[in-house]
Amino acid sequence: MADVQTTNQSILVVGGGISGITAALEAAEAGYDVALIEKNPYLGGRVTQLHQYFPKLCPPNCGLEINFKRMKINPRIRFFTMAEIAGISGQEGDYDVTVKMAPRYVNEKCTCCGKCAEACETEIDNPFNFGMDKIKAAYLPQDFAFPMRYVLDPSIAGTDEGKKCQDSCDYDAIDLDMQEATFDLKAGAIVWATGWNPYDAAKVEYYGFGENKNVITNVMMERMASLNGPTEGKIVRPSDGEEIKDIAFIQCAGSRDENHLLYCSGICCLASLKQTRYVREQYPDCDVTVFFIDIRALDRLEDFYAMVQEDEKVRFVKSKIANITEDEETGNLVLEGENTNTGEQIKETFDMVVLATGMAPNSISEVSSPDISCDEYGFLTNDPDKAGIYGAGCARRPTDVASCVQDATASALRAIQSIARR
Amino acid sequence: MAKNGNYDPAFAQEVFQNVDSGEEIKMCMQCGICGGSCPLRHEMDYTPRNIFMMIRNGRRDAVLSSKAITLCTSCYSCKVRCPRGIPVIDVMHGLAHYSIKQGIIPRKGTAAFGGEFWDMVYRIGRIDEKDLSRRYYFQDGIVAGIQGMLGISRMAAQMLFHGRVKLLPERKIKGIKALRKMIDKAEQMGKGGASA
Amino acid sequence: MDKNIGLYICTGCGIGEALDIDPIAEVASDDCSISNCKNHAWLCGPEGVDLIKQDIDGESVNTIIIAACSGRVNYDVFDFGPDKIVERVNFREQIAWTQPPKEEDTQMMAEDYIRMAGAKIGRMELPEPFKAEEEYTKDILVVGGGVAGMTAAIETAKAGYQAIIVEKEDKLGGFLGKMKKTVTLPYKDIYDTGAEDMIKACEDDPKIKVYTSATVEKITGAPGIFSVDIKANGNSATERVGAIVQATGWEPYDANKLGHLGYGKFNNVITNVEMEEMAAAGKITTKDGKDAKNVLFVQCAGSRDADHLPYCSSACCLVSMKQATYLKEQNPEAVNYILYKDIRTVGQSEDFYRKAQEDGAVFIRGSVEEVGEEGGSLSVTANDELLGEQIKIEELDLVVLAVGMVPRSLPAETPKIKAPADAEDADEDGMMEVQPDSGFFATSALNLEYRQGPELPTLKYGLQDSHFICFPYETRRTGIYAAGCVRRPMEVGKAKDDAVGAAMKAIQCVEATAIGMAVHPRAGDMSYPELNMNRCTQCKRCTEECPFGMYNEDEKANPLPNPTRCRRCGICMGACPERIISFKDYSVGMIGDMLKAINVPEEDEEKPRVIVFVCENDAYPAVDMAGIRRMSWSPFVRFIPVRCLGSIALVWVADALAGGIDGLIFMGCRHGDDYQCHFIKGSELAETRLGKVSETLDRLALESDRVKFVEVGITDYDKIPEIINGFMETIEEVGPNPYKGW
Amino acid sequence: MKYFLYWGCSLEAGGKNYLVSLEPVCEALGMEFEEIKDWNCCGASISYAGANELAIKTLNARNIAIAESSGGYDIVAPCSSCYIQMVKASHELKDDEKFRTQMNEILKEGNLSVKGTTNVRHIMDVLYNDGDVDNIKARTTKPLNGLKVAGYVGCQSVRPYGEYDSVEKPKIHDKLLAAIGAEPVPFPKKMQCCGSGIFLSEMDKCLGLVNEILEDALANGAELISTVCPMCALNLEMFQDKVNAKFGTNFDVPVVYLTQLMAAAFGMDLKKDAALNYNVIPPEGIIKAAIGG
Repeated sequence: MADVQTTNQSILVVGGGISGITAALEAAEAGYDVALIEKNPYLGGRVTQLHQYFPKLCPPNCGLEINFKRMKINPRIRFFTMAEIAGISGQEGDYDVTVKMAPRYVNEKCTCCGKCAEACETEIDNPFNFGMDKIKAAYLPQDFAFPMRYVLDPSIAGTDEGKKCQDSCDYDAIDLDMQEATFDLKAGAIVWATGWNPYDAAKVEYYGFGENKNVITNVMMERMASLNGPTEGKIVRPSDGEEIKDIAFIQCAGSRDENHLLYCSGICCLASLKQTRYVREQYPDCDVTVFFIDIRALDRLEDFYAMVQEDEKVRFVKSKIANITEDEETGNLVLEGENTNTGEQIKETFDMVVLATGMAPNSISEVSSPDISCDEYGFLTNDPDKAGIYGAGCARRPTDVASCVQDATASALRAIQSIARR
Repeated sequence: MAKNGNYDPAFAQEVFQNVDSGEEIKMCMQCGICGGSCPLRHEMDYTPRNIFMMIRNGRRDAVLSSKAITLCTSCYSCKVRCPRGIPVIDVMHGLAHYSIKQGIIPRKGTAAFGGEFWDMVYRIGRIDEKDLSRRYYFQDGIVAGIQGMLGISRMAAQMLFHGRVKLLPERKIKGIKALRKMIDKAEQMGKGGASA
Repeated sequence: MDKNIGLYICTGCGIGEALDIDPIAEVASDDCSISNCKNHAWLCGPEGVDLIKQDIDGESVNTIIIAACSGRVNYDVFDFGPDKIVERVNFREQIAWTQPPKEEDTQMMAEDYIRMAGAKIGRMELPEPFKAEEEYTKDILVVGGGVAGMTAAIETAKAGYQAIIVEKEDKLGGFLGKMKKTVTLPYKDIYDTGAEDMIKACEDDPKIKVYTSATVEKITGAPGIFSVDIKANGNSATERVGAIVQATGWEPYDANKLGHLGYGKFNNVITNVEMEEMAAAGKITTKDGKDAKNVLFVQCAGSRDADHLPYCSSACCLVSMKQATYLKEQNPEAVNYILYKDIRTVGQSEDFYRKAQEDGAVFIRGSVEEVGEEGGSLSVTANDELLGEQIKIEELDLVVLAVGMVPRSLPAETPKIKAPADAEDADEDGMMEVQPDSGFFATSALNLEYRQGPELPTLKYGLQDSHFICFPYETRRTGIYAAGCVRRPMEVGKAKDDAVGAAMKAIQCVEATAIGMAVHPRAGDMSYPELNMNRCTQCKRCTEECPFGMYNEDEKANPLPNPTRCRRCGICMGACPERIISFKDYSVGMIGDMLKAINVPEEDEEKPRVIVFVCENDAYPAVDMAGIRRMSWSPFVRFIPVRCLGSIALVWVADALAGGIDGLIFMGCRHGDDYQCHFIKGSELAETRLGKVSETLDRLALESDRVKFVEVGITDYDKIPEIINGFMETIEEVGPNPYKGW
Repeated sequence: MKYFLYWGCSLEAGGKNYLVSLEPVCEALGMEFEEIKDWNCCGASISYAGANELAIKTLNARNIAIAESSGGYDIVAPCSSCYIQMVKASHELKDDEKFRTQMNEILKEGNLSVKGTTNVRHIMDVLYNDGDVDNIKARTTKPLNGLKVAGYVGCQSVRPYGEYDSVEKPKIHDKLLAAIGAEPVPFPKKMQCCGSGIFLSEMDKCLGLVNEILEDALANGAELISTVCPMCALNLEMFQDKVNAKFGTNFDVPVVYLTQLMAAAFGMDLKKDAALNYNVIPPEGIIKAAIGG
């Protein structure tokens, strides 16, 4: 990576999700040099795993395609995938950053022809689909992957399988000796857009995620509904691949909860409302029940809520479900709780349950800098007294795509100001 | 006291001040997970959530005479799951204690049994199981007592037979006097309200 | 420029197995007189690229056709600098991976694509960036001096740019200035508004010029060269700015419409805004001066209500909790009731909900049935959802209506304009209501001298929000960005962040404009539309159909282009019946020549030909994806990517059919309410225009089935084969184009 | 290792077989017990009828204070009810200074004081973490060869603090059973309350709970039920005939203490050490069969 030319006039963006991409582009299109660091083998982050955005029910790749096009024609942006920040020193206007790059075992010569995947026999859990299906150990991370380049799973790097892949490649794009590499960058300002992780649903033990086969999370639902997901877009029960007749969504599965995430994850209500559309589109006769504490559809998103309420097949019940038990034979799920509107006990059976799990900020604890400050939840606070490193998007607060893009656009200007101050 | 249907903060204040853990109910956001977790929920006239709601509303009679508050088996499911960290069980116990103190006594049985239990603790510092059950069953006099005892006679006999009844009566602990002084002090320092 | 063309064919990734290269080279030289044709088994590899570089250096090749993989791949490898024309022919995804190898039809397809590329290159010129006569300015105008406006100005200045604020009040600050405290991140408590500091920052900063008691009288020009007439305290001033941030904010929903909640009927029923002002002034009292002790807040007063504001005003939950805190501070004995539908404290603001609960606020889920007055105090009868009963709250000193936010852009009543002759919804005076998405709808704030109206087009509810989730700042007037509550209701903290983003976009626009570069979504494009005016017939199509109001009009209805407003979509090019609008690298003639270049077999060969115009933003990637997935379809189609379906000139359809092409498919973005077209109206316009085509077709005794419009989203790649093959069946049925071989 | 054993009132009577069996077992695992001098009742979960929170916590603070002043070893409570009462108090003494001060003011009445440094632990915690599974395996000379056991956890042994095991899906009881060669059966209702302290006074309602628990255990193939609390053991064992009468069932399933099974598996005397003769529903036959004679 000797060819990385960065100066203290450059802006470093950490995280190549929708927020990071936006911050990088907005700054670059205003004439600034930007280096973008992403830990996945592709850019796009979480939104690439979504089937559709609310409220327009449009595909995230549509906007990403434009952004990638902007990136392709913009010489001011350099980006690095499978890369993470190893260390930051210096201060506003003059940061020295060490970047750690994990081996991809595939170099820039890859033409994306797919021969290696054909040759490879080893299969691994598909991380892109949350392990709901298998994928070859030599793989293209996802259909719209940018950059369009294959990856070899480390597990086969040193093996004959790896060798087989290497031999299958006509363009010597596979380099099994690739090692973790580090290189240094300079930057005048840093935008921290490392995004979020789905809260671990297994921690909400009384819902039995991981044990009850037909209990899935909202992010898994996104993959299931996607054409390039584990089920080619068909929403079916994981236990037996059966179609669904009666599905429940459980809101605040781990959010607004002192035992889990104290804060409200902001997006789960709309995400579930959106997913009721996925279900109803595929199953005109399927009954849908949404168990909630408060439905939080801000501003115009209220229209979407109102639209879903029109659907007589969708029922809203104010209740935090207390317990899920699985029927051994059928794999059906019995939900128990209290209907707080009627005070009646709930004991209902569903064939599938979606847990609306929340957003946990991607921790930045491994990297320390006096210019980074977080709240007790791990979100960056953008302390005005600590200029130079700016949180953007879900690294700052759990929120939806539009707000992330707004925030990221703002962070680009804050970064530019840091440089202007010098 | 509130007319039915009308909101009156007075009772909530009374609860905050006199009921153990009473002030904790402020945090309730009415999600209902407590009610859904309770093993005896089907036997309750009101779920804990509902009780908290009624306290806010000011329904003193309904709350203090609700059987729900004395049906708590102390399983702690509600407490571990409450997303607002409310010690629901402690509130329910506090309410039961308060209601008994006020002479309302929603559930005679538990009140009597618990009363006997506590009296014995206060008297000797420990519990004598056989004596406790005898006193419990005889609180309403001989006849009811014999009927009650007969109800568990087979069990009692079996336990006796299998050596699981302590034959010697439990003696006072040595420090019983000091213990009582401490308890009296605690009673007067802690919540729970004065007897009506 | 003198083009020295080189054609480079990659035979890797299965292309070599699928095609015979030599005949292709012949086609290139015979039909396109491209003599310099080389191929390589691995063109994107070091050797392959060298091969091209050598020609560039040695043979001074400056126009490069690369027949290899899709242009979406290896874009960087084949970048030879701005002074070279590079055309990518997609042999891999569109042929090698989707057509049977070594078949005549497959070969013909490849040869056609080379012919088309040859034709295209012939008409392509290197764009020369637009330069306005006047000098560009990079100053930023901010309309509105509330929290969003002040933030936009301060942040603009911090980045080193001049900002000019125009505020209609005599003092900066807006609603922030009227507040006692705010609740915002970290939401643990209520905080000082900081309004005074912001006002001072604006007034003291030499990079910020402030006009108070001022309005914008008129804005002429375009990004980089706007001229703004300002009337301030009766005096007039003119400023030149490069871009504009509109932060004209909100006003509270008119509580007089909330009679059913007792407003206007009882003195002590007040709005949250009145409450805020009272608190800021010092003491919270009843109208007759008695300290308030029992207060009930009615949430969603007018919001989330089909009869009033259907949307949620976002901030009211927090505001009421904040005001409940005021009351508790004033009197610890105070009792706050909060009557709500849903408590909407998203993100970390849930912390403040907990604080309000700790402070003892009584939250009641339900809705007001009646507000009354008894013995000098108020009472509220409500339906308590959770108790499942009608309840009553008495002895209330104040009832506070948490009224929502209405964007200042929403006109009191829908304005009317003269209806065109053919309009159905015209009233008796020939007037019709203006649609919200028109520039004539919004309340006066900018007074733009634009052919398409003086204001930013709004969305539903008069909100000047963006329609796009991924591009929330995309307005339909280049260089003008809305910020804060005029965009959508939001709390103070969000409004600040929003304003910073808007300032970023404004700065970006002036920088791009200064170098003649397009802004989003074709950021970086240096081309711009040029008009051959002497053939203009003043038909007004371009001036009416440009989604971005790029054209003004003189009194003779001649279009007056303002290139720095242009987004380079080419919709005007598609609109112009006289074909007088073209870009250096994209023109009616260019595509026309590509169509003519296609070799159309005789009828008896039974090899129909179908053109597929694909939107390069969504449909083209979808086709690529189908290729990567190795799907396959009829070998008789030829894809032509276009900037936007809206740029398709109907003459292409005529040309194609006249040339014996059997049918055409238009693949464009979804339109309607949730349109995805990045140029707003492009695909919709295309479909309307096609409607007109079919009439002409009928007249030519050609079946209108020969032309088909389909909406294709980027993830609809699985549908590509069925769309194409389905259409081929239709063509089968209607039979070959009778004009073949004429 | 040395501990205070707070066996509480029940283990001297209804829970006798618990006390008898746990002593040799723990001794075998190298534990040494001392009694808390002149200990008093913990108040159980029912005292609220007569006393307020503070008074009940005082009972436990006193025991903790005595333990603290006479060695300060961890206090082990075999009875879940005693455990929860004490651990609640000890938590507050540790974490809540205001409470500690208040409590010391109360304890002063009996010339006692407390720092809140002493740990209160449940017997399962001690067996698993200090007794150590490998050690237990090693001690197991007569494994319960696949005896199907339902490991009943109940409530107060882990809830609400879950200090040593999950409050929703506890595993330790099963692990201990597995360590001595038994086969723990799946037992979804292992956490359902047995009725605890209000059993006698609300018997009619609580019988339903016991019925569900027994039903679940047997449905999953359990041959006997293992418990770690005298109250649970009592309610599950002694009222089966009442359950049968009420629900027309015919339960007759032995309910033993985990420590009784351990004693048996350690090859100890089934009467003297495992105290099987104390059980009303005889488990001896089944256990003998399992350990082979």
